Amino acid sequence: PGREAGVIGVPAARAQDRYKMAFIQWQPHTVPAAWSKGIEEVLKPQQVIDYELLDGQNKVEVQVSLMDTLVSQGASVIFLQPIDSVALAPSIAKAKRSGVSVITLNIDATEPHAAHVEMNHYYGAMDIAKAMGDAMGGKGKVAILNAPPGIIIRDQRTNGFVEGMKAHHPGIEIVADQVADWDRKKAQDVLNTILAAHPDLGGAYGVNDSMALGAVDVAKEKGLLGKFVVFGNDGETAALESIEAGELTGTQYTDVYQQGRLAAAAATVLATGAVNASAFGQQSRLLMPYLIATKDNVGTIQASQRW
Amino acid sequence: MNADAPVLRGVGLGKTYGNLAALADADFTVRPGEVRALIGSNGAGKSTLIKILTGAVLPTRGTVEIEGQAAPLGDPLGMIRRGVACIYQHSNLAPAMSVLDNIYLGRQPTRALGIVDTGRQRREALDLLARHDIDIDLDRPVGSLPTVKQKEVEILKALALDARVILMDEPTGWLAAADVARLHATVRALKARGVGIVYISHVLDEIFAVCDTVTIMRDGRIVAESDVAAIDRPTVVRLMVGDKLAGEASGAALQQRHPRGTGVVRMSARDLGKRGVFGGVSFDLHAGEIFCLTGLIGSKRTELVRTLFGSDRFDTGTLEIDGRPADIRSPQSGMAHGIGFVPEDRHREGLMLDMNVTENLAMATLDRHRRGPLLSRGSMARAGRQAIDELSVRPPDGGKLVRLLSGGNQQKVLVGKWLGRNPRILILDEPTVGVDVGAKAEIYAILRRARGEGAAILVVSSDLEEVMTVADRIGVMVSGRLVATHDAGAVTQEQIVREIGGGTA
Amino acid sequence: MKIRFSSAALLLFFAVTLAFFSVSAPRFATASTVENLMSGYAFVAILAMGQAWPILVRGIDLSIGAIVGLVGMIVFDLSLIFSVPGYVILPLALLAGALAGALNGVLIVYLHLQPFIATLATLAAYRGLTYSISGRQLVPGLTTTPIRDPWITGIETYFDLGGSIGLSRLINMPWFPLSFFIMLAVFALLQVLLLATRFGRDTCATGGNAEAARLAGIRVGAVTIAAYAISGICAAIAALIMVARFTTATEALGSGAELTAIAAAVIGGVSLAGGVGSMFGPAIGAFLLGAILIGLTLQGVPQFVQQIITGVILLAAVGYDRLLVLRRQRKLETAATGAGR
Amino acid sequence: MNVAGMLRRDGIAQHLAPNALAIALAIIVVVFAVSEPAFLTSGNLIGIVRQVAIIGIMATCMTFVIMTGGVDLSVGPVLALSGLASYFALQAGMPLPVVILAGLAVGALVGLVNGLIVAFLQLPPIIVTLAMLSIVRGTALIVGGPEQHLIRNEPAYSFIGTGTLMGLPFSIYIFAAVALLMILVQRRTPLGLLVAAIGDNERAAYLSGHRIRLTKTLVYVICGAGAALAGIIQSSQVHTALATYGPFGTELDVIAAVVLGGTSIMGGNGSVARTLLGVFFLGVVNNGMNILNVPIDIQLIAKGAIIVVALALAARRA
Ligand SMILES: Nc1ncnc2c1ncn2[C@@H]1O[C@H](COP(=O)(O)OP(=O)(O)OP(=O)(O)O)[C@@H](O)[C@H]1O
Ligand SMILES: Nc1ncnc2c1ncn2[C@@H]1O[C@H](COP(=O)(O)OP(=O)(O)OP(=O)(O)O)[C@@H](O)[C@H]1O
Ligand SMILES: [Mg+2]
Ligand SMILES: [Mg+2]
Repeated sequence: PGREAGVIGVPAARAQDRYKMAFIQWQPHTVPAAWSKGIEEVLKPQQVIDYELLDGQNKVEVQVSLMDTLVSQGASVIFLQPIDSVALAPSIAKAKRSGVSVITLNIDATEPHAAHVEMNHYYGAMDIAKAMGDAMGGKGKVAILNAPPGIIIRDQRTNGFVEGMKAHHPGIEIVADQVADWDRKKAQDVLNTILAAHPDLGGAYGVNDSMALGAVDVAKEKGLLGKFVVFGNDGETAALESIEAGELTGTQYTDVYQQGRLAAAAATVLATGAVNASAFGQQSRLLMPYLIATKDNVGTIQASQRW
Repeated sequence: MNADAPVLRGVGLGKTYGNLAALADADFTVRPGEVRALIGSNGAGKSTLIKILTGAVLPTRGTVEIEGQAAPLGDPLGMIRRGVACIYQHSNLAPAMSVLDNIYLGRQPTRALGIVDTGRQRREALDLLARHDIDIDLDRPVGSLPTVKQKEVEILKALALDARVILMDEPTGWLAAADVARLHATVRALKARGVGIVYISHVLDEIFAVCDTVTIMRDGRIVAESDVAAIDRPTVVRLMVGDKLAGEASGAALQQRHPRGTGVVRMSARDLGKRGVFGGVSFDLHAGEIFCLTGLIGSKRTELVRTLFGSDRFDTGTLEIDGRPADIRSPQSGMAHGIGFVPEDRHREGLMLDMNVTENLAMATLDRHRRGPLLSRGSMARAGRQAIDELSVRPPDGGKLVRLLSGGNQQKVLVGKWLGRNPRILILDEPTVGVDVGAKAEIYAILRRARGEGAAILVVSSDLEEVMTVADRIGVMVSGRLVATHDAGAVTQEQIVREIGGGTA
Repeated sequence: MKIRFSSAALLLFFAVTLAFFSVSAPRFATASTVENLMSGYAFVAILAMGQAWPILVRGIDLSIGAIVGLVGMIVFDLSLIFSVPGYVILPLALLAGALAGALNGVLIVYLHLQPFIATLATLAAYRGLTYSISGRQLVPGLTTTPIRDPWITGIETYFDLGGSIGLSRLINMPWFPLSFFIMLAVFALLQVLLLATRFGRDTCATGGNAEAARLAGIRVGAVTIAAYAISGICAAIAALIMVARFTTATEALGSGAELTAIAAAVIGGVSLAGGVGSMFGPAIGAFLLGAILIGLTLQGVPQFVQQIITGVILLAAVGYDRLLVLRRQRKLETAATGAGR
Repeated sequence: MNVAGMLRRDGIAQHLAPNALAIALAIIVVVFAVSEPAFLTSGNLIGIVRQVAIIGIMATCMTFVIMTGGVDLSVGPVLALSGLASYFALQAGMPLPVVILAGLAVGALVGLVNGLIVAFLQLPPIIVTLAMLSIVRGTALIVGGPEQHLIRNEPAYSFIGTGTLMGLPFSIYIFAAVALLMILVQRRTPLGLLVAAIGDNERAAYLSGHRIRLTKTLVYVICGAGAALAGIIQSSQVHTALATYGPFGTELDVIAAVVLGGTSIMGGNGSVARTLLGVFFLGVVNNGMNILNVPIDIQLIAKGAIIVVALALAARRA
């Protein structure tokens, strides 16, 4: 499908010397919002590029439909934060056939494409497990405040954390793994409940920062601050501030702006440098360094790197 | 009595709801070619008995036999297959579906793969209409038809079955005299074909006109059975309602008439018209009189009185209340002018079926039960108890859901709801449909009392007996025009009948 | 008559929407947009048509999204873990959908539960079941393994109808996805079932007045269960189309689909009061929602504004329908009374 | 005497159905308590009330809407938008009452729009409020963006959600107050009766001289304001305002509580008190499964099954 559309579409749009780029995010959230900011920073000054942010509504089918729409619109580059690696692959293949370059953010797709910018969730979560175990002295009980299945990041982070604990701190027991829907309020409720069953709980890992901050709220209320170890994931401003305030123990931080900028730079080359996506024999891969931010090193994160 | 073997027989039937015995130990038979009247006051258990026989209700006790064979209980389809048809008391139609589909509900003739044979369905339906002399648009959604037309659809639905027994639960409610006569012709024709018929009605004239035998029920029990020829009216009434009430019922007609009441004009309509519906309607309604509007079904009496109350608008003419022009645009403003309105269709427009009796009775008088911002349940309950007593609602339980009351008792609740307001002008549209003789007498008495207190009362009724009983003045409507008004004492029923029929041809 | 009328009105609204976007949205009136609409919303249309059945019997089915997820995961497991061939998977998937739907019906009929809460409970349960049987969690490598069974991926085949009949030489014709034809087949089947068969009449009767239907000897319980089973089967078909399109199933597949389907059905004139509706309306309703989303995206309307406009158009669609109904009622009234009946 | 006695007992039988849910609730409480003694600790029990407060407030306020035969799907985004409104009011340095009013006003306004469209244009509530869900979410995202807005150093505002009074979280008092108020309104005011009457037979209620449109509009306003209050509490509890709070599914949780309490989704009779029972039922089930660390898949299946069984019992008794 769309073979003709591809041939006709992209050149038609480009004939006007304008380049259309769009970012299909997973759902409205701080992380994609920061990416989008980073992307815009690079793209806006180049006045021949039209950029927009599109919402995947946390549904694979919406992302796929948006991909189709962008392809038929003759976009030159699509930034994509896929909900699933496989599910978006056919769309990416279709985009490639139409000469549209796809750059994935954070989650790779099984279909090779122009570029992939990522912070590794699996290893990141392993490192969190290690740091967390260290902070707890290698023993005790922890709980995972998790997201519901259905998005791949969740699986990677959970698996990484569980494996990491097994590898680095076999003395630590994961006594609860409960779903709190990415949500701070739900995380408060869930952790409160878990604490009732395990008053000796030593720490909690929130699969994103919001849930971790929810755990911090509970610790604060119960006067456990300092004794209770809480780790998050992502490294948004609120989390970093909380670390500085001595509440949150740590989080996996990555410079999401930078991630966006890198993606945008790659996109510019792909679009204006007349480099066709299919010209790449192999997909380029930009691995973002990450940092397990704790009180010790959080100061090294500059204000401009905070999102 | 008929010597044939009964076609339908109930033995020892009983039904209790909670602790209320709606029906107790009833033995009931219908023979081929017999028209059996089933009568009794409201809540006596007639509908319950009928519903057990059709399988609509599962009896607590007893058995049902068809031609000597035990029939399944609580299985409507099984009973239909065995040739039992029923015209239920309350509408049992799917409002959004066409008349045609409703007549054949669940039994459309089909071809292969369950595809409906619409051609055959329509042919059969048209044939049915022709045979029973009924005129109805087969493609209209039933819900858009007036109540009486819906009743006709119900009748057609039962007739279409070619049943061996037809149970008719108040088939003539809302029907006008001419339609009643037509139905009676149909009943006689069915009887001639050997169909057994059970006929429920509160209008004793009908019983004496078409029925062969009569079964009388009271408080859930069968109290008497007889050939119609062997019994007279007063006896029937006494058996139905007991001695005391029977006296009241027979006394009802002997009241004095007050044409033009106190002489003060409460409501004055001049040249009222609604495009395409009615027109040129002028009349005065006086304080202290009961003015009855009668006419054929479809003569637009309902439409007219609705505009008086404000639930519809008229588009020409003027309306004055107490000598001042009244601009009535909604029921609220109608009520602000002191009008009360008992609508025709208790289920569609009158009652909250899933609320209890007390609440329904208070529905039009909530402002009276207000204490500051709060609602006084106590005052509601008191008013409710009083109304229940006055109208002898059975069972006398204000907490009972209206849905669970018998049809006639529902109607009493509806009337009571408006009487409770003591409106200065009370409009009632077919107020006694489905109400038993005793309660009818009570309602009439209450109307008279309200009249005595100076209320102006406008009654729409198709029941000439009722009109002749209760009216001080009579208006006759034909095709949306008020063709004549009479003082009730100065006119005969025959003349009214002539006038009613006169306009149509 | 009523059904035909309101469908025509909706079609008009749909046409106006298309015309509007064709004029205002760049590249909306192209073959590839039509292609997107067909392949991206055929399954929504199927879900909406399925949803119409529970609504017709005066219920609602909130569990269809979860059934989509469940059937999707069953297909995933059968294909990737058990290597069952596709031609076996297809009927099994439909069966699973039918059973899941029928269970809803059974809960409603035999346990007398309100449809809303019964299907909300099964929504949770089916989603939970999807999680537990998820091959992605049980067999780690499968997360990145696409389904390659041609019987399943074949559903995502496209046909160059325009090319084969030579029309493509004149205008730019879209390629028709197989899923669109599946949708047409489902539509034809269900439309005949609803409008021409006794079962269809019984369904409307059950929804219009369940007590009347019961007393007329209609097996109200069986009809209700069948209606929910149809909804389940449609969800299964939608799941197959989605799995074919994505070459995988996620645990969250189909979540939220119920509200879209309900919206499409109600826009399509299926009355929540039961007993009134057709298959045509829901299908058009689904494509209307799709056209709006695609059109707004092509117009470059910012995503958040899109949500607002979508809401407004939704209101406009039902408002327009309401207006027509009112006007027709008035006309009917004057006509009926004018005839002097 | 025996007739009256009979009737009274009949009445009791009629009222047994709603009690089945209470019985079911008692049973699951016992089951949880036996399998995990910590469930019955006062801390956890208070925790449950705190946890259900937000859904509970929305559900009690939604009950009237559902009783009139309507539904409000837009409560989730309203919760988010009112949090944002309060946040911006805080930013502008307004005094606390104004801040709270700002939040409530947003909710009441959305409710007003819902109500006016449903009542005066007579469009189906499910579609109207679905459209409004979309519109309000879009508005919230435009107003607030996808970022979190931190509420720092606002002790008075934070007290709403996190403060304690006499050993109990303050949010519980708010919940209790709203619940009591709504129960009072339902049982002791004309509005309460009217709402049921409209749901039962709107036409008859109109012909009884009641202001149907006004009443319908009002119930949506109440519902919107309830959602807004929930939004204020939530934003105060999590110290942030965010446009995506009250995500998809929130409205279903709220409606589930109402319907579980025995109010028919088709309108008519219903009870705020029984809605509360529904709220606690769901809250206890969630809490119990969390405390037993039941995995999410089994949790969902069990939740579905428990709801079905509890309601089936209720239906049987009736
Ligand atoms: N479902 C029910 N639940 C409880 N009580 C009921 C139910 N149905 C009927 N009843 C009661 O059973 C009694 C008999 O009712 P039934 O409808 O048979 O009376 P009826 O003789 O047909 O009266 P009417 O002439 O008014 O129609 C009444 O007291 C009624 O309130
Ligand atoms: N098309 C329709 N849709 C809905 N209601 C209707 C329709 N036609 C008539 N009605 C209602 O049905 C009732 C009876 O209508 P009908 O045409 O028989 O006039 P009527 O003369 O007022 O009846 P009657 O004289 O028997 O009281 C009225 O309440 C009328 O409003
Ligand atoms: Mg009866
Ligand atoms: Mg009439």
